[in-house]
Amino acid sequence: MQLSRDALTRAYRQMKTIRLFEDRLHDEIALGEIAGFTHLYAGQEACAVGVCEHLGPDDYIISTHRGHGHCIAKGCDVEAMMKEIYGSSDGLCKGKGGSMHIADVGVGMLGANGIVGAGAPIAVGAGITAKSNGTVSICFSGDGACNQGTTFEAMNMAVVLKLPVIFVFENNHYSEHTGEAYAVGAESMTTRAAAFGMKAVKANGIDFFDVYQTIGELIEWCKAGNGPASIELDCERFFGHFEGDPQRYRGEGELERIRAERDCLTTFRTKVTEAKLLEGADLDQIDEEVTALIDRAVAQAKTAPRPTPADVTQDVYISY
Amino acid sequence: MQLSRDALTRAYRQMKTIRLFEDRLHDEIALGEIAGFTHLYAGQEACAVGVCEHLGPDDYIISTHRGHGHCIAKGCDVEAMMKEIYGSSDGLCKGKGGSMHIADVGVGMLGANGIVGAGAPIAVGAGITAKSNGTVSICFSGDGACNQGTTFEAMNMAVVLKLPVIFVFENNHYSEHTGEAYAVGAESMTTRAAAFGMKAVKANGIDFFDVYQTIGELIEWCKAGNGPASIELDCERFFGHFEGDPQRYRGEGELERIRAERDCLTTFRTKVTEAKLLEGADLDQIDEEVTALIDRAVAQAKTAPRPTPADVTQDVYISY
Amino acid sequence: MAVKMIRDVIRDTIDEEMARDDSLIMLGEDIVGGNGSAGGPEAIGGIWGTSGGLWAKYGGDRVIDTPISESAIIGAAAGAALTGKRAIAEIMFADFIGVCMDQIWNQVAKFRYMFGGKSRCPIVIRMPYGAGYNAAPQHSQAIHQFVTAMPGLKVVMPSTPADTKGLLTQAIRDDDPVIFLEHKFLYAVKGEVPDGDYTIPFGHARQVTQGDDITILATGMMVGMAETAAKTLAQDGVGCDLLDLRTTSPLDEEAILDSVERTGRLLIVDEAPPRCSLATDLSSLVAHKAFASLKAPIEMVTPPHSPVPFARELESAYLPSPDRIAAAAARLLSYRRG
Amino acid sequence: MAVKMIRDVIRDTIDEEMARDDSLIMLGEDIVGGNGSAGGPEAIGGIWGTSGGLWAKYGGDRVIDTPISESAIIGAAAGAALTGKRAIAEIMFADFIGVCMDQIWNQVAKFRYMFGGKSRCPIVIRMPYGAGYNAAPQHSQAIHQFVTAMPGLKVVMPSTPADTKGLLTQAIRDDDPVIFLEHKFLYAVKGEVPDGDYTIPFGHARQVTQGDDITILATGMMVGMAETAAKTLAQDGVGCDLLDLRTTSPLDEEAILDSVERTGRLLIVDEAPPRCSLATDLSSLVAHKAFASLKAPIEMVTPPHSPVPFARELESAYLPSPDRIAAAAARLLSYRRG
Ligand SMILES: Cc1ncc(C[n+]2csc(CCOP(=O)(O)OP(=O)(O)O)c2C)c(N)n1
Ligand SMILES: Cc1ncc(C[n+]2csc(CCOP(=O)(O)OP(=O)(O)O)c2C)c(N)n1
Ligand SMILES: [Mg+2]
Ligand SMILES: [Mg+2]
Repeated sequence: MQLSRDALTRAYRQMKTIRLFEDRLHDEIALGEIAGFTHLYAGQEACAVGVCEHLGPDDYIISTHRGHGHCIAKGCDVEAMMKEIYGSSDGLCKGKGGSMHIADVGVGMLGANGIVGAGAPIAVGAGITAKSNGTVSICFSGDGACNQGTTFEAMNMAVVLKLPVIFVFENNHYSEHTGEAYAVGAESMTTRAAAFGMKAVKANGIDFFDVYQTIGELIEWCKAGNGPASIELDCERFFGHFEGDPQRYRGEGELERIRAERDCLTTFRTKVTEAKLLEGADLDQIDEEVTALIDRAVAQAKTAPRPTPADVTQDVYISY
Repeated sequence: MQLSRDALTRAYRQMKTIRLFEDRLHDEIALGEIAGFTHLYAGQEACAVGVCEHLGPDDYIISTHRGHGHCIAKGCDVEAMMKEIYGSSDGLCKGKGGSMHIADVGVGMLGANGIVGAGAPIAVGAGITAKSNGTVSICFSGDGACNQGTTFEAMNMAVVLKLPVIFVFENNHYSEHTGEAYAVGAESMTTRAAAFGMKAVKANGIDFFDVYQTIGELIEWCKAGNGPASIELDCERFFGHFEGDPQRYRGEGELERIRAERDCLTTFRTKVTEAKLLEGADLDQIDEEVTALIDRAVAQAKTAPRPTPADVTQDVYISY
Repeated sequence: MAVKMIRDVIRDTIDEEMARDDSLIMLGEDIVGGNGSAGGPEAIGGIWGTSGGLWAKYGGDRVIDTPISESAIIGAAAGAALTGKRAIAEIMFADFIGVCMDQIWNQVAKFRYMFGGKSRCPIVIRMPYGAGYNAAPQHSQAIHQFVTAMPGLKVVMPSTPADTKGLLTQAIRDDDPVIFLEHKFLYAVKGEVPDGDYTIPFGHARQVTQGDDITILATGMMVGMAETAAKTLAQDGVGCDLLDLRTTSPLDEEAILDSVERTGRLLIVDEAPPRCSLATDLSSLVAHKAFASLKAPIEMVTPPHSPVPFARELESAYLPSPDRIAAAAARLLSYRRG
Repeated sequence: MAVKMIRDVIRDTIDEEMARDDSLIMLGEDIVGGNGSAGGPEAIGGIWGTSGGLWAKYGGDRVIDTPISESAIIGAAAGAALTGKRAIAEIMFADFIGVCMDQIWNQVAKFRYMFGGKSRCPIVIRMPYGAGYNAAPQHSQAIHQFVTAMPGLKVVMPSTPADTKGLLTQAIRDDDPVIFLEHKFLYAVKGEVPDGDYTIPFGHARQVTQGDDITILATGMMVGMAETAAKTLAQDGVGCDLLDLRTTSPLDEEAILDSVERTGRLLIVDEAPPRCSLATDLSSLVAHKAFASLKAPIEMVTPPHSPVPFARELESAYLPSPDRIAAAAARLLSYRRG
């Protein structure tokens, strides 16, 4: 798949937006500005964007506790997201959900989710709708979540019902402090997924192009009525599990190494400039624009209206 | 593994006890004598007995809603079981549990279980104890139960913790009214179990000798510290899912055919008499003894003491 | 008006709503039956007979048999409902809520709230519940106490064929998630059912008997028991104001408080064990909001704090009964402030 | 007496009991941490820091890190406990009960009953719960209403370091299954802890403040809030009889009834939403058994019927507070029968 200049620019902008969103949150959280548990996505941008660049508003995704990247990639409003994380009543979820529950059903983003493995069954349901619409349902999941009973059930159910659901396992090698090598008893989550009776492949989650290409083929295959598929993306998370994690489970020099050698943004920049698809200056320009966007989002979030006690009991029901 | 005359006699007696226990229950239920839901094991005897003939009281098994066969094979008292099914206060569980909850922890039988898939996690726990004792933990399960999230989680956990747990999937081709071909999306439950990272084999569940031999090897392998294993036993259930099931999902002549061609008791009798390991008369003698045992059990169960209202609140806690 | 059994009312109501609304789907174990078997799919309609013939009529894309995977059933219904369908999920026994509670409690019930009011999840989770069949501890439970406690869910407990039609139609058309609790022992109960389109709004109790001496509150199978007790009491000249709550969430507080203000005496009948139950919920409502009207302690007839036992004698001793209800009423009437 | 934080009391108590009893094992996610990582296992002791160092001391056969599989965690603990071990299972957040409720409710809680009294399952399920961290709807819930409703379980909710030691020791040595609810916001609370062997029997409330005007009942984080309110009220000459229930199952009915018989006024503070809750449970107990002593309607301070919201302002409006407790007390005191 040859990508147009526009498509490349857009992909880079999306990845960069995620990166700066997360980097900035990291700083703001350190200042004590933000309440609750926040799990940052920095490092895994090529996964979210590589997948979502194929999707339209009628395709569905469901996300995890580490959801900011998926939200941005699927088209959630960045300012409204930032406001949500700051708990403003102008936030995407009116300050009710916060980082772990950002959602925008209107753009096909069915929610970050605080319960590990809970997204998979819901993605199967979106797959029922997708099947009737000719669209696709994507379940973002982790190397830890792939061991949860709900994920397994969902995989089997999607196979039985032949639904266009793709299980995207972002293997960042850790579930909290525990290594994937310990928690996944199988040879790999991919061989295990394959044995459920679905097409199961791996791709390099550091390389936008590999993700984009591989998932593109899977989406076509699923839309053609072949049932579900799974893809394991080898990737890295740059921050701790949540903000505040001392990351003692990392090997010596591991963080420095992955930041130096396994950064999907650097990889992308090198590839597109070496192949002369985009100029460094184009990318620098995007960097600046994104920086401004994030600055604006944070500034707005900090002064955005706060919810009031009366809001607590709103939106529990549509009618009661 | 060459079996002694005694061992063969014992195996046959166990299988026959299960068969007549179930046949008799079938008749008694039709008379309206027995309350609740009862799931009969007739047809699958070679599975329970082929496995349990390897086990001692310190090995553990856990069972399913279709538990009578496993209970008898593991050494639960047949009369106390019958009393339990009749709801007597002299029953194995004092009339509190009934058919779906017969247990005798004292003989290593951790219970029939009304929740499909619930046994697997518990078997993992018994596997922790078994590992520290040099014994083994067996999880009896069905072709329907193998799709439940809890079963999958338990398989992965047993692999991760390298526990001596054997998942025995009795594939009688139906979960209630639904065919295994529909509900198991994978090529087979065995290839799927193998992909979890355990030794996974199949055996002929109609043939006591094949079950006995194959599971014997697995038990040794597990006790040697190689982690868990799984075995799929191809077998048949002779009655409906529960008593009262019209079995409209069966193919034409299916029931007649399996009863004629795939009866594990007939198979056993033919094999041992043809190989001159036992005489037909020996087996007839056992048949008579078992018939008498079951007659006695039913007669006793019908006149056994009944629980009283005060019993309702007993045994909720050890102390409260 | 046709006379029908509750199980048939359920089937027919789903049938009518499926015909009316193409976006309505239904999922569950064996709700078709026979899939993947030699006999072939045949719409036996589940072990309760509440969906017979629907697969033949609406096809396998709308009437969907699933593997034994309750979390995936609820999740699939929820995901479909979030994305534009309406969905009915059948959980064969309410007792199986234990394997899918997260999907009900943390997902379905909370979507709209977590998402700031920007989603709808019109799903009906049908759950056959209750004792009476000697089905033992894991297949006999009442679970309304759990779901009533969960903000974001509506909880329906019909007790008659007519109410089943009106409330199930309402539930299917409702835009919020609804837990629809069908008492297994009532499936074969027959009664008149209004023809045509018939809905009953949630939060409106049904007045079963009228009287000024005692208020009795009940749901599901307990309503019939209370009615029997009320008849006995009527023979002794005691007038019972018996309310069938119909829905426990929302709750018809007004009807309850009005009645207690009139009678001054409250008796609650509940099929769940006593702790943190609907019985305690109703009791506390009245102890808070109608305290001044109360002439006697609030009485509750419930099972003891124990699992549901198997044996016939045990199960009947466990359950409330008309006799126990009448005895509690007598205690209430004879109470004199010390 | 040492002064310790609750999180350290928990770690130390487990440590002492592990040293004392070889059959005691512990399972959970990241209770060791670092397994399968480049850094290697390191006994970071879970994200709450309640098991630091235990793996190094007792080894991987007794301190067991698991995959993210809560049903398998509870089941594994239960199966080990049924077969001769004692087991502590840690569920990282109580909110995850949704994915393992069957193992708790239909298995662990019912074994002994279903098996006719012939089994024991000495398991402690530790569940950090509660709001206060702005952790949003799925990581902030109180769940004691669910487990208190389940026959076969004991439910413990300590509120001080000393009680944590006494009750956790008791829980680990208890032969019945125990749900041990640790309020996340209290982990860093410091206080004196008795040295040596120290157990507190279940079913005995702690008298926090004494008074004759109002009875206040509370558990967990609510105790501190109620204590603050009681102090304010004391300044106005109002004497509060504040009871920390410590265990909700078994319940110290006697202490509650004695107190209400003395004060005639009951205020219940609960962190769970109001429906079918512990608050309603306690209210109904009193409305039934101490009715004649009541001088005023029973008051409850609870969150509203809604999920726990994320934003700081919303979460604090959601939760009970000393001010709301004091205001409810004032209502109670000013009540005059109409
Ligand atoms: C049911 C459940 N169990 C445990 C947790 C706590 N938890 C949150 S994230 C996480 C690790 C998830 O690992 P993975 O799926 O690899 O995702 P990653 O954090 O690497 O993105 C855990 C254990 C949870 N939120 N839900
Ligand atoms: C969690 C749960 N879901 C559904 C059921 C209802 N149910 C009981 S047995 C059964 C079929 C089980 O099939 P299988 O595992 O093949 O065992 P078999 O009946 O063939 O012995 C079902 C669906 C249940 N008891 N528990
Ligand atoms: Mg991970
Ligand atoms: Mg089967």
